Amino acid sequence: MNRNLARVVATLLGALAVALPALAGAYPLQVARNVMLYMALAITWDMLLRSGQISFGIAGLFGLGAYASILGVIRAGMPAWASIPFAAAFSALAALLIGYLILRLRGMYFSIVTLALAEIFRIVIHNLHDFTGGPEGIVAPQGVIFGGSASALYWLALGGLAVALGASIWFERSKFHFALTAIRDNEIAASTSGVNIFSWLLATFVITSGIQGLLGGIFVQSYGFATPDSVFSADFTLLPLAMALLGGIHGTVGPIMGAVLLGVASEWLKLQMPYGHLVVYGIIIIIVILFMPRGLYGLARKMARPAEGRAE
Amino acid sequence: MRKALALLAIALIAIPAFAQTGDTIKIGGIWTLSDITGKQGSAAALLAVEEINKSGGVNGKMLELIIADDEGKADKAAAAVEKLATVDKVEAFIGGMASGAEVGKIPAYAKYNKVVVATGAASSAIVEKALGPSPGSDYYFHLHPWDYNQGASYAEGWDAIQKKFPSIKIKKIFLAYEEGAFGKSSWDATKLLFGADKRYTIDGAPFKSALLGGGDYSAVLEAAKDFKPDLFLWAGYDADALPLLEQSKAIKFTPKIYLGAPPGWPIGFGSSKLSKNVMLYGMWSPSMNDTNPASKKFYDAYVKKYREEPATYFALLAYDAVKILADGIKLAGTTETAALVKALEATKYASPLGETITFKPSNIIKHQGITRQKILQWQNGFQEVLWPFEAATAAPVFPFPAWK
Amino acid sequence: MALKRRATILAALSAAATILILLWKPSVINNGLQQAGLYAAIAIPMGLVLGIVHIVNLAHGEFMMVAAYATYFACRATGMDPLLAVLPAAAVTAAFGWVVFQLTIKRALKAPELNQLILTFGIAIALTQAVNILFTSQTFKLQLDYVSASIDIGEDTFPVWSYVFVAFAILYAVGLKLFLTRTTIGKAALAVGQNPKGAAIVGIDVNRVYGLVFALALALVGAMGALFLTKQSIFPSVGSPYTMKSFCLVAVAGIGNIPGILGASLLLGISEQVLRGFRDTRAWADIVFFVLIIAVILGRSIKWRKS
Amino acid sequence: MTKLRTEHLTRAFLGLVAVNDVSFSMEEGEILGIIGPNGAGKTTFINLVSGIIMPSSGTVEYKGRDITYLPAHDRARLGIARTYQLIHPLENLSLIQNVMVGSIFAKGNGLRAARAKAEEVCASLGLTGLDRDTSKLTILEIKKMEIARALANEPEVLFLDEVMAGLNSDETRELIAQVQTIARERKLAVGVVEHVMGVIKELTHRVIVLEAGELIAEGPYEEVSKNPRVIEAYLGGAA
Repeated sequence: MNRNLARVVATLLGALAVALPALAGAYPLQVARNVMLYMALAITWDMLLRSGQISFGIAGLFGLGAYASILGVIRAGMPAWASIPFAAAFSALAALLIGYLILRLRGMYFSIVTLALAEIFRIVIHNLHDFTGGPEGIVAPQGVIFGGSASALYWLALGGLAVALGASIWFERSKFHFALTAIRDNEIAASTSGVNIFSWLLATFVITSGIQGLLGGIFVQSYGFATPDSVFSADFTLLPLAMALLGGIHGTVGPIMGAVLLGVASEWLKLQMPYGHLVVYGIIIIIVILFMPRGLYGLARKMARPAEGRAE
Repeated sequence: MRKALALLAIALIAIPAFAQTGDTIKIGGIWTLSDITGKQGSAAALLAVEEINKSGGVNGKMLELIIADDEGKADKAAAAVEKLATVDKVEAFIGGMASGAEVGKIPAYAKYNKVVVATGAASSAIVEKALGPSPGSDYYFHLHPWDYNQGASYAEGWDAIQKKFPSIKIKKIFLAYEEGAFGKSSWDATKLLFGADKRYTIDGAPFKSALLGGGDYSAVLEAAKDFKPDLFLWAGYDADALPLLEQSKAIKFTPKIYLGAPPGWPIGFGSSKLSKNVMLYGMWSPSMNDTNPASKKFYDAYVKKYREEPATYFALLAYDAVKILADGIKLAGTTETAALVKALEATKYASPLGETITFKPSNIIKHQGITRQKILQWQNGFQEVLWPFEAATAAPVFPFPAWK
Repeated sequence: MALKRRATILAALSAAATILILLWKPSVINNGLQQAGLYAAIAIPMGLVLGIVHIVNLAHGEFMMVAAYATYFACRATGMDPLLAVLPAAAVTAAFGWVVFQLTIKRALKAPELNQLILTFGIAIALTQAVNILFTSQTFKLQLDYVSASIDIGEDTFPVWSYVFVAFAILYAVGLKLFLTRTTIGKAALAVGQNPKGAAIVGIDVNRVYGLVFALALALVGAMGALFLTKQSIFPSVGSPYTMKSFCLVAVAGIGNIPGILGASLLLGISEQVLRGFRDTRAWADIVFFVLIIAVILGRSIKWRKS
Repeated sequence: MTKLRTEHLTRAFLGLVAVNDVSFSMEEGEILGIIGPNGAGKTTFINLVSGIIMPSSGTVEYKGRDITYLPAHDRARLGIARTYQLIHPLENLSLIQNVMVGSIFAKGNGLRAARAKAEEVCASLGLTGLDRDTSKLTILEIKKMEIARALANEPEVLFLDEVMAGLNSDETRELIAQVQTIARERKLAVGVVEHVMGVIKELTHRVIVLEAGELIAEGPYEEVSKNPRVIEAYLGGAA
């Protein structure tokens, strides 16, 4: 895919995203909101993956942000809109503290610990009934943000996506790209070239976790409630991961493509076969992984320049 | 990329963009279709639609039920409402089971302000709170009892049973509750309603349901055994039913009354030796076919059409939702919300669940349907209704037989 | 030297703790041991796959679920006891696993690790949902008298059936140890696990070994499916929590350390039961699992960094 | 001026002493050979001074400052750079991006300045086709790229760990000349580990000899190569 074509496609998609509320009905808008949420999560997960660190804790930081937002409104009387950046800050701060502990771990051990932390967050919120509402959950007394206006909620979701997208593109074009790729490729060479591995990982972890918290805040304010099972759902970890992989990892474009694929496939399948569509969903994941090991974007790039072998 | 765009295009084309206002009245039904309650609920609702259409429809129009899957998730549930409201242009909604999904629908329901006859969602802490008070939530007709309704009806039921059967005496109650939302709200309600004015001594302990990866009840059963309750009650899921009994037997825990309150029971529970005289909370059982003609009519029609038994009362609630809605539309002569709400407020529907459903205010909302659950007992492999007495199919067997 | 002393102190402390708990609430140890057996017996096959094939099999529990369903229907049709079905279940699941391996996993072995993870995630979804379509989300349970077996000691009654899981866990650990160190194919598997490239150079058919190890692991999972059915209800999503638990246990033990899984399971099984034994800590029993995982992994990483 | 000095530097791995009580120094503009039989501790020694591993005892001083326990990335910033015996290309970065890494992180340059610096360094080593993937490079180009990455740090001390290994004699000669020019022009103190004595002889001003982790001889190559202990060490190592 040459650069000009990519730019045209990106511009068209951007224009589509902005024009969608004017063009589409409430249902496509709602689906788009769901897809954009997962897309943003997939992008943030990929941002950390660019350093080689595989997080299984997306749902943990997402859920933490969700509860920070709704409890900020209920317990601290914050306005709903202000609770969303607060959620981002809260998850970022949590990531800063746990990052100090866990960012020296590598490989599967890092993954497992992030997974365990997500579970710990869920259990703590589950058990602090009086403050968090416990397992039954908690409802925002003022209801859904912006009075539930479909277009306002769409803009909010698009805003969340824009933050993730902006951060990801910034990562690709700044020192982050060099630092994270160097860490992923060879930590020793990176460190003797002056890369402070721990600091860059910490910065990346804090930024991506902050965005995940932000998205949690957006989610919770868009529906006006939180329960431990809904906001710490394993879906928020596994689906973004699957989307990023199916689309293609280590870049911004792949997760976008993967999220569109899985998000749209999931809704479309449901219309075709109300009972049993989830089987086909699983099979799609299997087939894409088997036949497009580098994801949709990897395949597209390979087709665009077949002469060159290994591109990245 | 090309592929993704193609998929997107197909998805957009596949959504018919035209409105259909002809000779049908469209109703949207939303359930979690991968769950037995949703699968059978949607099936029972289709049965009701078929029956109504066979007898001439509603005000000369046929009913059409359009079913959507909420996958048990709030965001998917919201999308389902939007799809039914804007693409299919349904005129009313039915359905619902899990509270966590139902609460995702409420903003969209409120936006369209069409009548909803809800068949599930018992959590007052989130669903009723999210609905909010009248008149904002007047479009919402909630058939299933709230968690506190259930607790109150059990307290009432046990008072009545003890009065009628003096040999049954309950002083101490132990509740084993699964640690999720369902169990926790049961525990709150039990403490509140049985613990009031110290008529009963209450204790309880949480356990992890087998549904969520638990399945070892030793700690909670030992706590229960030490407490020596007259009534042992567990609030969990069908997956917990037999393992709990087996593990109770293993530690020789033999309360006089052993009572379970899962939303459904495992297949073939009645044929297990351990099921003998276990009591349960519920709304319906096939044994009611003998005393209740509406129940028998529903049961026979359902089994004939689908060649399986309705496994839980959620099938009946969905069936009732369609019938109640159809009666309301008949009376109102329209699906316009204000008129339909008014018509539904006059509902007096003789349900196959063995009671007449009317809508009365509950703690927050204005239109609450059923408030009572039933107390039943497994006798000789069948669920017999013990209370309310007007629906009773058998007398209680007491005490719970000790293990041999 | 210091290490040895510390190990002795730790052993003494845990022995003392065990005796105290035994005196205070003997059932905690009894239940904890049996629970640990269940955890370990399910986790060991995952440890085998992770240690040698280097795949995190997210469909691990789902394979057990499939085995349990197959056993259930076989037992209901023939009236057979699921204990007799342990070996057939192992064989059938191994065959099923081998087919799944050849059709899918083998083709993804050269891809990055994450691909295999998501591939098995897709398999897990497909298996769960296929079973859901066939048999609905309702639960099935065999009712067997012997699962309520117990022993009376004085006033107390101790359930004992789940020691069958302990027996299987030990059997698995010892059997695998012998298999990997004493048999030709086992030694080859170990060599492949430690250095696939080197093994290929000396003429071992790496893909075949992977396929065999995967099938062996699934045989063990299949046997556990039959055993699991004796005690627990089954439903389509019954396996997934065990996938996560197994993954965590394998990580606590350390990749490639199969006997370590026994220790990790024991630690977690008993700590859970201890917390469940107190009224005030009951609700927090779940957290101990995850706190211990983090503590062990962090502790080990600090030790590594020091040495 | 002394750039780098170690005092009694020692590192043991589980009882095995890899580097034992080594004291040495490197002067500005000096090319120092570090030689010794296989397993003598040469690479461990470089790892210790570049901060990849920490010593068990002893000190490392850089321009008079104690850096014994300073992390590797901070040493890189101070001006210590190195290459590796086994090549360490950053595979997912292009040739020029590999070189830029040194400039960006060790010197804190912006991307544009780093690119300019990297181009300059690459030119001095005769590297072209700067936007190629590392998978498209020859061994010589990868070696040069790693030297360039180290030079982009703008170091004052540079260690080259068997940089000539795997090259043919023409390539070796070319690289020797380039290293000499670079060391002279940039006033570097260069530490060179090599097995080929011809390279050491031609390139270095002075050598230190390690055997079993100990420094056994020090001085100009001609002198040291006649030292009986050194000869014995090499013979013993060969036997």
